[in-house]
Parts: sequence; C-alpha cells; structure tokens
Amino acid sequence: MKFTAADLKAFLKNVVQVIEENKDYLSELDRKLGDGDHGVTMSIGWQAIDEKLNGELREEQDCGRVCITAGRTFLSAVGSSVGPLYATGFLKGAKVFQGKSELTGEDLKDFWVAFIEGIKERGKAEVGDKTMVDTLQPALESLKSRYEQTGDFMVAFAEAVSAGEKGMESTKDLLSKRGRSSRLGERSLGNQDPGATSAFLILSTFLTTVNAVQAV
Amino acid sequence: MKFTAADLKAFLKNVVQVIEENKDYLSELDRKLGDGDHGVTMSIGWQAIDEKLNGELREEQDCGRVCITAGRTFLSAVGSSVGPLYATGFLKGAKVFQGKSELTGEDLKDFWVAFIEGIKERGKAEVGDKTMVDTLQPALESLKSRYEQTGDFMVAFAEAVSAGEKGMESTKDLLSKRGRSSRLGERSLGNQDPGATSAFLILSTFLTTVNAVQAV
Amino acid sequence: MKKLINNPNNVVDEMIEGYVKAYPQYVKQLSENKRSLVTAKETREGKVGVLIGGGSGHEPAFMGYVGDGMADGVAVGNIFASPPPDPILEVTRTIDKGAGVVYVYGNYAGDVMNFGMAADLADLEYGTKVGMVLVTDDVASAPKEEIEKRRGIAGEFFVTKAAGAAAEKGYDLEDVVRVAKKANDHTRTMGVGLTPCSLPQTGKPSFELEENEMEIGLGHHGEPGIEKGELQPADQVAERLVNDILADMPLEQGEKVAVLVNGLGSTTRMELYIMFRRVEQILTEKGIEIHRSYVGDYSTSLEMGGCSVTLIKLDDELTELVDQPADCPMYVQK
Amino acid sequence: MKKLINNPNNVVDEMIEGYVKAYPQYVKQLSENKRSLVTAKETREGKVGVLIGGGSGHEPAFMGYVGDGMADGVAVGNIFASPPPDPILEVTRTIDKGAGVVYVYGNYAGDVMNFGMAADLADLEYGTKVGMVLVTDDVASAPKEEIEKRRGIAGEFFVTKAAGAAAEKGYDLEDVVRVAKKANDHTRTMGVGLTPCSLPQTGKPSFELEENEMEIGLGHHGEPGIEKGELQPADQVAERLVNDILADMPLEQGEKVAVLVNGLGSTTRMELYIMFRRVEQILTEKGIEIHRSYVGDYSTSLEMGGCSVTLIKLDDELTELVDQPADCPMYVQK
Ligand SMILES: Nc1ncnc2c1ncn2[C@@H]1O[C@H](COP(=O)(O)OP(=O)(O)O)[C@@H](O)[C@H]1O
Ligand SMILES: Nc1ncnc2c1ncn2[C@@H]1O[C@H](COP(=O)(O)OP(=O)(O)O)[C@@H](O)[C@H]1O
Ligand SMILES: [Mg+2]
Ligand SMILES: [Mg+2]
Ligand SMILES: [Mg+2]
Ligand SMILES: [Mg+2]
Repeated sequence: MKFTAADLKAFLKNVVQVIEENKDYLSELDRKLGDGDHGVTMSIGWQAIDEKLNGELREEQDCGRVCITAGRTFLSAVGSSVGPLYATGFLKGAKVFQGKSELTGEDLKDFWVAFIEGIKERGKAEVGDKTMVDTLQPALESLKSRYEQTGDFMVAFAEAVSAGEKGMESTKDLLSKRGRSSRLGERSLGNQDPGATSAFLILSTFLTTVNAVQAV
Repeated sequence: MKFTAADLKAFLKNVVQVIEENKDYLSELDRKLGDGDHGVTMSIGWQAIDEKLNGELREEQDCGRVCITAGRTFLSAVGSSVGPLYATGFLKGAKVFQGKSELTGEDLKDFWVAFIEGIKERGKAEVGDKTMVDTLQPALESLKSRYEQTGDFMVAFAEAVSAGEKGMESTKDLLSKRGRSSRLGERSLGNQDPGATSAFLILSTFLTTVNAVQAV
Repeated sequence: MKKLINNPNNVVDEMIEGYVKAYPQYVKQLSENKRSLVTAKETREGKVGVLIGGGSGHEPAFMGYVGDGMADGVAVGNIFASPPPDPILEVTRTIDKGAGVVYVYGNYAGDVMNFGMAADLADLEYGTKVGMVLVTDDVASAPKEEIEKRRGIAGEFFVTKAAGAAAEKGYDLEDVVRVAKKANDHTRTMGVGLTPCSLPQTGKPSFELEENEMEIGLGHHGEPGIEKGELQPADQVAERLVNDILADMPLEQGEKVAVLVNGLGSTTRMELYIMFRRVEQILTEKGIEIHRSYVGDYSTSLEMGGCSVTLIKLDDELTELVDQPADCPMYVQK
Repeated sequence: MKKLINNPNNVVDEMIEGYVKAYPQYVKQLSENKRSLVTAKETREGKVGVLIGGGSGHEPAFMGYVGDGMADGVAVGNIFASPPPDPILEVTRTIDKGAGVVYVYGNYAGDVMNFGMAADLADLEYGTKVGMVLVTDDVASAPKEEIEKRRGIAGEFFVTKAAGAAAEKGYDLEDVVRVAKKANDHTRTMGVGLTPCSLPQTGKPSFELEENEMEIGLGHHGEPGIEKGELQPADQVAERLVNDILADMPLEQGEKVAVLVNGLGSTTRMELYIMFRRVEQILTEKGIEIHRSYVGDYSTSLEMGGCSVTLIKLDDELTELVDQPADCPMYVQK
C-alpha cells in the first residue's frame, strides 16, 4: 500500500467535512453532558486546518510537516480540552511521518499508535472515565495486536475502528469522571461522550480515506 | 338623601374590591400603552387604604378626615402618576366634607366637582390628551349642569357616570399626549387609556354605593 | 417569568434591605421612610445636596448612585413608579446642608408631579431651596420640536454625574442646576429593545416581539417604541442608534464626547462591547473624539433585553465633571 | 435566542476590539495575539505578574479584571473554552518583570492542559518561573473527598483579588502563590440556575428547565447540576446555598467572611439584593461577621438566569488583601 502526502491531506479534508456535518450532533451531545460547545470547537479547529490546507500546506510534501501544522493550527484555534489533546496526537504522530512524503502501512500503524499514546499522556484519562480515551484505547489495542498478527494495516485498522466504535458506545453506560461532565454523577448515564464520538469520527474517516486510496 | 361616614367608607371598601377584580385588566391596558403597572399601582394604593379602613378609620366619623387619610395613604403607598392625581382629588374633596359626618346631595356634588377639578389642576391634562381627564371632564360637566337643572344628586350623578363612560371609551380613538404613552403616536390608537378606565371604575362604584344606600 | 424573589409585593423593600446591609459603609436608610436612602458619610456643611430617585427596577439606577461625587440621597419608588413626596421630602431634609438641594429625575408624568409636590413641601415646611433638573435624553420619545416632552433614560447617569461632581467641587445651587441642565442639553440617548421584562406582580411580558424582531426607541419601562423591525446585525443597530442621535444633536469634527453603551438587563457585556466597537468606529470616522467610555448596565429595565447608546457632548467644564472620581456602591471611578 | 451580534464566529474578537477601544487607559492588546491583553500601565520591575484567563462568555470575568490590584494580563479563549497556550505565553512574557508570573485559573480539563503547556513553554523558552493556582470553589462539582476535582466558578474573583493585591504589595512569587492558594482554600461557592444561555454559534439553550424549575449546583457553562427541583422563594434558595457551603466549610461564631452574591447574566440586581438579604440574615444569626459584600455580575454565563453565593473566610492577611483598592475596567474598589 502507498499513502502519499496528498492522501494525508485528503484525509484531513475529509475530516473537515465530516466535522461540519456532525457539528450540531456533537454540540448536542455536549449539551447533555458538558457545556455544549464540542461541535463548535471541533468546527473552529478543523476550519482553521482547512485554511492551512488551502494555503501554506497546498504544496507541502512532508507528511510530518503536514501533521505539525495541523496540530499547531488546531491548538491555536481552539484551546479548550480537545485542543491540547488532538494537537498532541498530531504532534506525536508527526514524529513518525517526519521527512516522509510516502507512507507505508507500518508508518500508518505507528502514527496512530503515537497519536493515541500522545492523547492518553496529555489527558491522563483512563478507560472508563467517559472520554475520547474510551474510543481510542480499544482502537489502539486492536490495531497493535491485529497488526502484529497480520502485518496488514488495512485489516488491523478496520478492526481498530470497530473496536473504537464499541468503545464510543460504551460511554453511554459510564459515569463521567473527567472533563466538564464529571460533576454529573448518575445523570451522565445514558449519554454518549462527545469527545469519544469525535474521536471515532476521525478514526472512521481515516478508514474511508485509506479504503478509497486502496480502491484506486 | 342621607350619606353617612359609614357609607363613605363602604364606598371606599367597594372600590378596593372593584380594583382587585380589575387589577389584571388595568395592567393589561397599561401594557399596551405604558409600562403595564396601572393595575398593580391601583391595587397597592387601594390595599393601603383598605388597611386604614380596617384600622385607624374604623371609628372615624368625620368624612373630611376619611378623605384626607384616603388621599394621603394612597399617595404614600404608590407615588406614580396616579398617586398625586387621585390623592389630590381626595384632598380637595376633603375640604367639602370637613367636619361632617352626614352628607347631603349638595355635599356629594361639591365633593366630586372638587375631586375632579383637583385632578385637572394637578395633571394639567386636557380633554383629548388620552388620560383619566377624558373620563372625568365630561362627568364633571354633566354632573354640574344636570344638578343645576334638577337639584337631584342621584339623577345628576347617574348621568355623569354615563358621560364618563363615553369619555372613557373615546380614549380608544385618541392619540396619546400625556403620560408614558405619549411617545407612542399612531400606535396608541385603538387602545383604551388605563387611567380613564380606573377613573370610570371609581365613579361607577360610587354610583352603585349611593344607589344601595338609597335603596335601604 | 422565573424570578428569585419572595412575595412579589415585597420586592422593593427586600431589595432595599439587602442593599443597605450589603453596603453599610456607603448608605443608610432614614428612620421615617425606609424608601429614603442617604450616603453613610457625613456630607460637608454648605455643600449643595444632590437628590435622585424614581421608580425601582432600573438598578443600578437610581439607588446605586449614592456616594461621593454622585448623589447624596435617593428616594426609591415602586417598580416603574415615581416615589411619592414623603420619602423625597425626608431625604431633602436630611441632605440639606444649608446650600439647598438639587433634584435630578426623569421627565415622566408621575415623577414631575411627585418631585414637584415634594419641592413645594420642602420650601413650605423647611424653607429648603430646591433646584429641579429634568432629564430628557430619550431622542425617540418626542420629536425635536417638542424636546421638553422627552423622557429621561440612561443619560440620567451623566446628568447625575455632572450635578454630583459640581456639588462636590463646591458649586452653589444655581451653578449645580446650570451644569446639570447643560449636561442634559448635551446628552442624547437612543435605545433598542429585543426581549421584554415582566413586573413581579403580573408576571406578564411588558411587550411582545417575534423571535426575529427588535424595537427601536423602546421605552425604559417597556413602553412601545417608534419602529418595530427585523433584528439587524449589531453593526447596523449601532449605526441606526448613533445616526439618530447625530441627526438630533449634530457633532462637528473635533468635538469631544463621552459614550455610554448601556445594557437593559439581560443583554451580555459581550454584546455591549460588540455594539461599542461599531459606535467607536462611526465616531472615529467622523473625527469625533471619545474622551471616556462607559459600557455596562447603568440603567436597566428589570431583565429586559437590548441596549441604549448615549452621547454627551463635552465642553471643558463638563469634561472636568465627567472625569471627577466617584465612589458609590454600584459605580466607582478613580 | 436573540443577540446583538454580527457574525457568530467573530463575537470574541469583536468583543475584545470593543473592550480595548473603550478603555485605552486600562488595557492594551499584544501584537502577536489579539486574544492577549495586558494592563496599559507600566508595571513595576520586580513585581510578580498575575495572569488570569479562561473561556470567554463570563464577562466581567476574566478580561474585566486586568488593572491595578488585580491581574496584569489575561488570555481570552473562545466562548466557554480555555485559551490555547500561545496567548497565555505571550502575556506571560510581557508581564514577567523578573519576579515570575502566577497563573490563576479555574480547574477545568481544558484550562489545566493549556495553562500547563504554556507554563512549560514559558520555562523552556524564556526561563520564566510560573506559579500555578487552580480555583476549585464550586462545592456542587465534587464531594469533599475529591475536593481537588472541583471546578472554579465565581470564587475566582476572590482568588484573583488576593493574588493581585499581594503582588501589588510586593509579595514574592512563592508568597503570592501561597496566599492565592489560601484564598482558594477558604472560598466556597454554590450556584442555582433558572434559565439557560445559548452559544452564539448554536443558538440552542444550554439546558432545559420547566417554567417552575430551578437547578441547584448548575455549572458555570450550563453543565447540569446536582439537583433539579421546583423553584423556591428566594429566602429558601439562599438558605439552601448557604447551608451547603457551611456544611462543606464550617464557620464558627465570630469568624469573618466576605460575601459575593453573583448574577449569572440575566438575573436582575433586585433579585441579587433580595438573595443577599437572606444570606446576611443567616450569617448574622450564626454570629458570623460580614466584613465586606459584593453583589452584582462578577462572573456570568452569557445570559444565563440564576445566581451564586460565595463565601471567603477571612484571616488577617486575607482581610487586608480583600480591602486593598483595585482599579480595573469592570471593577473598581477604593
Ligand atoms: N483529560 C481528558 N482526557 C481525554 N479526553 C478528555 C479529557 N477531558 C476532556 N476530554 C474530552 O473532551 C471532550 C470535551 O471537549 P470540548 O467540549 O471540546 O471541550 P470542553 O470540555 O473544554 O468544553 C469530552 O467529551 C472528553 O471526551
Ligand atoms: N398629567 C396627567 N393628567 C391626568 N392623568 C394622567 C396624567 N398623566 C398620566 N395620567 C393617567 O395616569 C395613567 C397611568 O397611571 P399609572 O400607570 O398608574 O402611572 P405611570 O404612568 O406612572 O406608570 C394614564 O393612563 C393616564 O390616564
Ligand atoms: Mg465542551
Ligand atoms: Mg403605568
Ligand atoms: Mg409606572
Ligand atoms: Mg468548552
């Protein structure tokens, strides 16, 4: 498999679109648990990335630089909780891509491992805290173990996305322990975590993007 | 005809009740033209008078003192536009009743003339300004002329109330020129003036009270 | 409309009770009338007393403006209703330090009658000289030909400031009245309403507007304004308000003003600063100098939504008075 | 929900623009980041810098508290969202006068991460010593056993006041951090929500309550609280809030506090004083002395309806700091 800088940027473009489509939904989830801005925040951040994609990243071939710019841009545009989290993901992942304009399956696997580890380190949340980590951690485990078994990124990532989806759904039955919603106690039950949802959207958008590249 | 201090107090009691019943209606009229408080203001003022009727006025036989207390109490309780207006009415009227515990038809006629003249002097409004004067002035004229013709207060006052009612209704077709609603211009058309309405309620309550006394 | 109150009939007295307990260093209630408040500080013999007042529901106006450099006392009425003469009279007697008392109040039928009666009584009963200053800043409330019929709204802040600062500086009665009247003559306000308030006793909205409507020139008590229309972006609303003011009180390039962008109650500071931003741009484009700006809730209408823009044209004397420090419970200027 | 704004995406920047234009004598925008504001006055060499910040939508918090005796600079985030590290870093660099900078901010996941990253970068890039003070006054946000998880709400005003006054008095970094942390440890807030706010971008109410409902412990961003129930009279609401505070931070007879009754946005001053009235009664009944009271909008949640009660227990040091004058655009104390 061959994944180019153009493909990486296509992925980011796809996320921009998916976030716009899910903006209201993400805010709606956050209104139930938090301060109702998750969709707004994600949109502001990804629109800022979109501007970079249409501007200074237009000719960029270094996948590492694309990710650094994406991470820094997102952070500067939003702050918030997800700013440092997703930005750290991109910045950690950028190290894997540094200097590369074409990425192998192994690179992609390493990127997502670094991305998720970075977020975990930054936020110190654990599985069961009702955060995006509930999506990301099962995805990470599945990705690592299936890649080890198969050596096939596509297979491994597809399963990671499914695992992430289950993790996302599991947040409905969890009590909040992190972020703005932790004060809610019992009342947080039944509502899906917005960050777990946006994390799943990002992962699944990556899957569709690689699948599309693959299909060409 | 004989109208005693007890009858005068019964009249005031009746007004208390009529105002309570029309409180929301008067506020509703004022919401259309002014600041929406006319019913609230009238209620506060008449409730204060009611307290005096149940208290220090219980044994009072001097009709003049009853009116002075009513006027001062009303004014102190409400301020507002109607405070000085109705209070002046009562205070000017009190002069007619001074020292009397029984009132003749002539006294009653003189009271209402003084009452209305007092209000006109205080407020400086003229007929057509869309105020309580639109009720009071025609009532005054009718009272004076019919009393002159007939010497019968009952007859004259009944006609005064009818004239006041017509005056009140005429305010629907008037442009505001006084009070809070004068800024309204054209938009004040179609709405009946709250003060003209409360003035009519007071007059007509007096009529029912004298009629009841008469009937005994 | 939900309110944090007890019995609706007691809101004014309970508010005053809380207010006085919150600021014993600033204000005290007088003995005869609990609606009469005066500064807790000893005022100088020979200083002209400044008395303000009007209906309640406009907080910080009026009771929040008792203190150094502003008013010496206030008479508080029922919600949206002038206070009666009694409390005005008691305040007058208390703050008269031998140099007379100036009444600053809005031009409403009720206030005119009640303050007028109080002034007559003050003269009759105590021989107190009273100067009367009627505030008439609301451009929307009457055409220019009938300027004396205009109502007083947020601009009363500047008139009170001028009177209070002048009295503090030792002006005599005549001069305090003169500068306060000048401040009023130099002051214009235009407001816009978005959402109604409701009286605690009725709970009914003071007016009705559609979800996309605003009302230009809406009165400070919910009285209907001069024009209902579709809600415009803040920039356009600011332009409309400023242009109406400037049409009424033209300002030359190089002239100096103080600006007040006043919230009516529930409008956020965020919105007020966004409004101010455009007001500043317009004035700057026209070469009008902004000497000082005030943005916030200075005169509200319970929880009404909307705001007003006030400009006061400053000459040297008014500039000095506007700049003078003040120290009140709800307004401090260093 | 109707708002006086232009493009919803520009509200924060336009608000800041208006704010800076309104008070050139108080604040200035930094060159690299327009969300970075610092005091317009020259601050003393060797003075500890005090930096505040957080999401916007809480005005006067936080940007209104930049000035003498309070903060030297502020980093402004999007609505209800922590600012990113960049503007924090730029303010840090600007207000560091060689004695280090103290960050005072609320304990929210986002703020913790962003201020934390900024502190690391300040140390790395400029060798600036940064002290961190997390505000955790919201009693309703976590049980006492997990006190370190509590959020910061209106009580941040007192923590900022303590830090700002201490820095002004020449305390060193360690000492400013110490007193600010003490102020936080001595501060408790309980809030109640009545009506929601809405983000300009979504226009959706942040939560839903029935016409007769209130929510105790509602978060400062519309996060659900700990108990929904029927709206009670103000006296009972005040009792509930004060009792929850006293259960968490018992106060002995003879102890001294400062009180803050804070409006969340659209709640009138009238209601706040009625609330304060009962708070004062309860404390007085218990023999707790009120040293100073603050009533008004000190930290809002856009146009949310409701209020909070904050008590800070005062020892001699905190008393001195609370009493110290301050001069900021949205808060002046003589
Ligand atoms: N410490 C943390 N670790 C991982 N994720 C977190 C953490 N804190 C919050 N989150 C995620 O952030 C999401 C909220 O993001 P957002 O609404 O954009 O920020 P904020 O909470 O500052 O308003 C939550 O749904 C949760 O998934
Ligand atoms: N100058 C005046 N002369 C006579 N009546 C007046 C005058 N000004 C106002 N009014 C009457 O007062 C009424 C309003 O009373 P109210 O609502 O109680 O006082 P306010 O206008 O102060 O709120 C008006 O409807 C009008 O009839
Ligand atoms: Mg959120
Ligand atoms: Mg009225
Ligand atoms: Mg009224
Ligand atoms: Mg947020």
